[in-house]
Amino acid sequence: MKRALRAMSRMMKGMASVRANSGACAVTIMLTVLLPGAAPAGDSIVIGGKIFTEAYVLGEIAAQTVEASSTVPVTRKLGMGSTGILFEALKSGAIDVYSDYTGTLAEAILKKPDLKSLDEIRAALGALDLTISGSLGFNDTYALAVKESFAEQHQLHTIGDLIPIQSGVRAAFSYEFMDRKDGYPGLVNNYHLAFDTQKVSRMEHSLSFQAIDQNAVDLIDVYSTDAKIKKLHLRLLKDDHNYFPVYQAVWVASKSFVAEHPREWQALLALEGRISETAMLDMNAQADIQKIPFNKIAAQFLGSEARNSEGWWQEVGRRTREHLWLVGVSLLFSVLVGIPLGIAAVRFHATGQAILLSSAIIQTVPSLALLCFLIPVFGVGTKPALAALCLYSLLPVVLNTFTGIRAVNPIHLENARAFGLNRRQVLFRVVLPLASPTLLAGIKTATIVSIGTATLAALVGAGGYGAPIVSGLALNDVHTILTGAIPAALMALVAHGIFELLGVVLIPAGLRRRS
Amino acid sequence: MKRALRAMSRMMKGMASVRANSGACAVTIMLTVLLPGAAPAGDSIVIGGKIFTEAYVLGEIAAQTVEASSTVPVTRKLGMGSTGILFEALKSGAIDVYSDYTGTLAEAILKKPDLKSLDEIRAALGALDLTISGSLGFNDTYALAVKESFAEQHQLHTIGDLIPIQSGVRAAFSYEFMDRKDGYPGLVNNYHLAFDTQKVSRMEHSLSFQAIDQNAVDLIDVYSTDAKIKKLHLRLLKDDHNYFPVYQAVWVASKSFVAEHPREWQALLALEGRISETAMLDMNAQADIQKIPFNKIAAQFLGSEARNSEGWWQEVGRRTREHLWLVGVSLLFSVLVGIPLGIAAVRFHATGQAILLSSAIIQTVPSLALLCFLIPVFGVGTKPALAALCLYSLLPVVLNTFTGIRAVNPIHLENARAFGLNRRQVLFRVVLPLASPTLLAGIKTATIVSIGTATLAALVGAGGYGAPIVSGLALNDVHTILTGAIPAALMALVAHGIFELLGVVLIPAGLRRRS
Amino acid sequence: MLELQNIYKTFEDRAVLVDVNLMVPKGATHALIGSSGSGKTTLLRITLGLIPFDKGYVKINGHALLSFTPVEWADRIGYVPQDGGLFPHITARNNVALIAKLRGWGKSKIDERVEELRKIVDLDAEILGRFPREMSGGQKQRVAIMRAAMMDPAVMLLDEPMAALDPLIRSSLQQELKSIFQRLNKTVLLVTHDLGEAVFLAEQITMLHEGRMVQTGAYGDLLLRPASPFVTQFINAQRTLPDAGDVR
Amino acid sequence: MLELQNIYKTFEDRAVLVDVNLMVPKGATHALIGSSGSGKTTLLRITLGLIPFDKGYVKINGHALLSFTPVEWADRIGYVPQDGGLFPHITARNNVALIAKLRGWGKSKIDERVEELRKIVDLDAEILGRFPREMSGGQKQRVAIMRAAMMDPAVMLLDEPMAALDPLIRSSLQQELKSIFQRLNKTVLLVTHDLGEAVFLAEQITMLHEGRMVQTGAYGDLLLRPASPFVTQFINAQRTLPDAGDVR
Ligand SMILES: Nc1ncnc2c1ncn2[C@@H]1O[C@H](COP(=O)(O)OP(=O)(O)OP(=O)(O)O)[C@@H](O)[C@H]1O
Ligand SMILES: Nc1ncnc2c1ncn2[C@@H]1O[C@H](COP(=O)(O)OP(=O)(O)OP(=O)(O)O)[C@@H](O)[C@H]1O
Ligand SMILES: [Mg+2]
Ligand SMILES: [Mg+2]
Repeated sequence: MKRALRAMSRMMKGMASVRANSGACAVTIMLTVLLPGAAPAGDSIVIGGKIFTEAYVLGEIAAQTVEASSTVPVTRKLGMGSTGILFEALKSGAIDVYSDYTGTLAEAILKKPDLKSLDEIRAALGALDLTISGSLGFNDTYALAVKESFAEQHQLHTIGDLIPIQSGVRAAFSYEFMDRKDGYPGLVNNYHLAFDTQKVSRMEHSLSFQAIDQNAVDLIDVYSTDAKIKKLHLRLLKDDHNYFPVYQAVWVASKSFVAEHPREWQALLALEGRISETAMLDMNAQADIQKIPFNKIAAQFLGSEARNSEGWWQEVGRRTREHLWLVGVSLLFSVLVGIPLGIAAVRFHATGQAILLSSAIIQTVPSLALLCFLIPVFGVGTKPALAALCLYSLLPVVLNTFTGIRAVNPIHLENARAFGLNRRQVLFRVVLPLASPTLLAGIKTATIVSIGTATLAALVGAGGYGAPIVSGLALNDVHTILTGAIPAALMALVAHGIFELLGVVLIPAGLRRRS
Repeated sequence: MKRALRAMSRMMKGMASVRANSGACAVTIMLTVLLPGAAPAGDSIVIGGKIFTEAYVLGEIAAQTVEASSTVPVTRKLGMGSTGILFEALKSGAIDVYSDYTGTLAEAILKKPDLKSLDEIRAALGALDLTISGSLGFNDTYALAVKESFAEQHQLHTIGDLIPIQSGVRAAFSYEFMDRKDGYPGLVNNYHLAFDTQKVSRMEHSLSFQAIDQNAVDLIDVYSTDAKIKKLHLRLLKDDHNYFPVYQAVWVASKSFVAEHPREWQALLALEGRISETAMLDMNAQADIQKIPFNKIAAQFLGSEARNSEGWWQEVGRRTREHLWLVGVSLLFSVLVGIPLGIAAVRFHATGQAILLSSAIIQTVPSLALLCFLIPVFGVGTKPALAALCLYSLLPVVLNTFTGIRAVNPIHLENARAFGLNRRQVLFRVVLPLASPTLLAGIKTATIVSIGTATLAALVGAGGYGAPIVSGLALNDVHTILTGAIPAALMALVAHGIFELLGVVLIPAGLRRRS
Repeated sequence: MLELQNIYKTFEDRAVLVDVNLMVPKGATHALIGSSGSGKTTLLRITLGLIPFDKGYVKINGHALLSFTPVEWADRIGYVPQDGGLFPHITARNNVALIAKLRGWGKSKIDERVEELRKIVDLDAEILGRFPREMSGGQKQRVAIMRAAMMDPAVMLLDEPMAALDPLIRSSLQQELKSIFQRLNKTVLLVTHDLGEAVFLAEQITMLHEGRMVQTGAYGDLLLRPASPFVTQFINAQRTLPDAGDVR
Repeated sequence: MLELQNIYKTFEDRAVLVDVNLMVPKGATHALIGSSGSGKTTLLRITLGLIPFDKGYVKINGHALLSFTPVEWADRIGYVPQDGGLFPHITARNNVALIAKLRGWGKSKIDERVEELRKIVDLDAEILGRFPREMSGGQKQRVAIMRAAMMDPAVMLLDEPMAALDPLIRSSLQQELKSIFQRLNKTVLLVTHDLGEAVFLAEQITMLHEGRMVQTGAYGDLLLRPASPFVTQFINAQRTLPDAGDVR
């Protein structure tokens, strides 16, 4: 049991760390229509953010900065899936500002990796009606790290300082760093380093921290603001050749936001250059290692009081909204798509068999595999979760629609035609009302299955009740699990109640029994 | 995507390695009745086996030994979940023989960890109508390992040999080993070792292999027949004080098997003392590292020709049987329990609401969480998978039974009573036939959802199509994934076809439409 | 002997039956006539114990409805519902034979009995293999009569059993039933809108109007000594065929 | 004018209608009588275009069934199915008003028309709010007649529309219908087992037997110049009330 829990927790982490997935491209028609990125922005300023520590911290900093400079309410949409999703959200106005890195913008959004300077990137984004601030002050890129003690011993400050001791250095580099042209090969070239290849090993990134801590190696590659740098007392070696690509942190905003809220944008711009690498590293460490809430970290940085930490009720409220959104959309989908498919299945025999078969086959794809397959298409976040939920909710609705309609006594159809109802009218006035109990049972099954399956959505960062369940399972913390599991069960209860009521409203009185 | 896959693979491994889970105790009433351990033995000799490499190898050796000495056909049931499951299977006659370790038998089955000698254990098992062979020749227990090169350098052969260099040894021990009384604390005591505690670290077991390989440490704890010992060129240090508990490998058999098949039992006994630690370690390495099929390894060991490796068709056939068993039992459950619950829900109003609600709430427990919660109750293997599948298949059946019955025109019930049908007869002659289309749709939904959900069963070692899907996801090997996914889809197709036929047989002709 | 004493019944506060008293001696046939919606069908359903009623007693041979199990009670009574009430999912033959099968009759005994009844109601043998939705209105009605008679019950309740039959079959069936009722000493309560049928089959007639009994008596009483002008009106309303003489 | 020419219909190889020819001039009422299962209901369903047939033509005013859309055709014809055929899920009022609503009639116009029809069939206003399962057989039948008449169609097909009505309501309804048919010049095809009703309402009568037309003509023709002995037998089978003189 414990091992299973631990394995699950590792899995969650693996999934959450899928960072800048391009995704969100080959969207199937139906689903794009249904999924407008996220809920619309409305009258508040919406701060977005990606799903890793640094993005949470920066998002909280942005939110509190705007709150301090404005009376417009601020909505936080932190922990969104991928660069692609945030970009779409920005374009559609679902969010107003978020933090990103110049390198990522150039590569993932502009698809021009050779754009380096802030001005070039800002100009290119202009064409998309977006803009960026100047650098916030730090560069989150590759860096080389050694232990403080080791650095002291050998007087290491820059990468170049490694040359005198190069033949004796034991290095462990990540597979990615070793393989990328702009990683190890270029580095050695650029700095004319000559490590003893016997002493350079490839290692899983997370293991290399362990290795350097245990003095098994002397030098590793890191992201320059990784919290572990602080935790393990490592020193970053200065890249004085500016060899590594630049990943300056910036605010990304839509031009319309800048135009409509100049004051707030100015407040954000005032942060330019204010967040040093050390400061960022510090804040990441506070979050990752000391587990201080993001809002506290941001408040401390900004020198203001933390707004009250999100209370239990608030968290449950937010999770409820997220979960409702997931279940609601898939419910809508199953009604708007499943019922017509069920009707079509009755009307056209061969097509009908095909429809019933496909909805059956979709159901056999296990949820984890389906989510894995949907990630390349939809990225991480709400979309793949919604897509999976929609697909899963089809079978009960299609099958019950089909069955319900087939069970309608044909004499009623004959009479309806005799009285001059056309096909549509026969369908809506006679067939569907008479089939409504069975139909409603199918929708109810789909909804309740969705409430359960939607907890899996947390695996792709879509939030909802799954988030506490998943982290609770990871931490082996029953209390946290229940924070998600009990509201999910309650939602099923409420859904049950709503369907009882719907039964009263939708099932024609003439079919109901007085018992 | 890749990371997600990797994370899943890690998870599977984590779950599969839950080794000797006591489990199988607090079985709920209904489910025990439905789950007779595994399929019955019949006229063949059934060789069981647990779900880790060594158990597969030994199982294959036993199977081939019996095959060579007997004309009775041999059935392999390797990869079963836990000690508890194998024990139950042995008692009920579902299997005849399997391999286990004296320590495990004493602890997990006899609950008398102080029984040490083979004779004591055999005597105690006798009371349960079981018996064991003598030791097969090796002891799979804790051991200390160092690198060959390190051993050469310091002339290390026994644990005692560490004393001269004890203050300089860098050791990494697993958490379990450090914490168990009969692990590190007792060891130091027993051998009067005085390691430099600064140099002794705790480490995840799998990481310690990595650490010793990278010369970060010099000494680690291992299981004495772990394949990695060979792979990483480690040397085991002899426990010349016999400090570590003994885990002698033995055959465990039911007395009835010994009585009915004395010749075959003799053939198995002939293997006593024949499998040395080195030989076992070698075979484990062949399986784990060289990926040689178990049957080849066993055949080579026994000096006979390997029987033909299980072909693609045979594997699919076996997976199909396993999957059918999972789906079949849960289907049976949903029919035998779901339909009566649905009927009860119609008959008693308050109870009805309670039934509908509970089946809805069960559905909201996410499958991974449910499996995790069921493992402590049912152990690993088919049982928790079946329990989960049964629970999940309830809602569609209960809800459609309820809805179908409620939709029956009450005039038919009134007439039935007027003609003198009693309650049972009204139910079976009128209500159920008239509700049968809706009912059947519910069972069909449940079945097809089960076919999909049953692939999750592989996570708890229950086999089925999930096994290739899960290992395919782990290896990122689409071909292997499809080996499971396509048959699962086909099974859904066949299920669809069968339900069409069932419709013809079960739905009264008077209700069917000629179209 | 079938007795209904002081029956009151309301549907959602509307009185549907008010103080109805009826006594059908063993072996007698009693006709229930009255305007549409006057409560005739409701009275039969109450007699069968199918719906609860507010006040009164229903008795067979002096034993009250409540002293029997529903099955025992139903076994004593054969019933033809107003609309035939065939089960839609089984064939005509199975509709007729259902109870006999459940009571363990042998196949040959069932076949014999079905054949006997089939001849009485003059139905084509082939029709027995059909489902209700494949039969004409009159065919369904005849199957319903067969079903009610199948177990040869002592009491029969017939709700407009021949309304959908053509005159030819109807009159021959009336003949058959009359002789059966007399020969086998059946106690019969018959609802009909056909006064001719009522007079032909029943010794006593009760007229119901808006849930109340207007009059009970032989046809002669109703005709010659009507309890109210409504009775006379009702009887005279029956449209008769013009005589041959009145026709060009 | 409603014309049926050379209609043939088989159900699973059993001939149900064989060469049926029928001509109902505009404004005329035609009665269809015949034994149970002779194909009367089937003929009406064919006329309505509800079931396919094997041969022949159905025409209104010279235009064939096939030259209309089903909705256009249905709009020309009012229909009372044999069993009433009310939709179970809506109230009696909604059953009656359904088509008018779909055709966009205003509420007051609908209410007026419903009220008018309600008076004709002599139904309690309160009953219109009930669902079919809460009505008596005769009440349902009257609602079915209201529904058929609602849109004031030029052609009406009535399948035993008054079989479940008591003599009093039946005869007054017959009066009403007759005057409506004449006043509004309706073309009517009426199936009935009540010869009195057929003679009272229809100028021409067609007798069907086992799917074939036995005779078409006025009542006098059937009575005085029967095409076969069966016709005479059929007419004489109608059981009449004993005269007052024959009664004690
Ligand atoms: N389930 C019900 N709910 C409410 N009212 C009902 C119900 N069943 C019958 N009624 C009403 O009770 C009264 C008596 O109905 P009943 O069916 O007994 O009449 P009936 O004498 O059989 O009429 P008919 O000759 O038309 O069949 C009618 O007014 C009817 O509308
Ligand atoms: N769906 C069907 N399948 C097979 N046979 C049918 C079907 N519908 C009607 N029949 C048969 O066709 C014949 C004519 O039926 P129809 O209903 O037209 O008779 P009818 O003249 O209306 O009789 P009734 O006076 O009893 O209502 C009958 O023998 C009937 O059994
Ligand atoms: Mg009635
Ligand atoms: Mg008919």
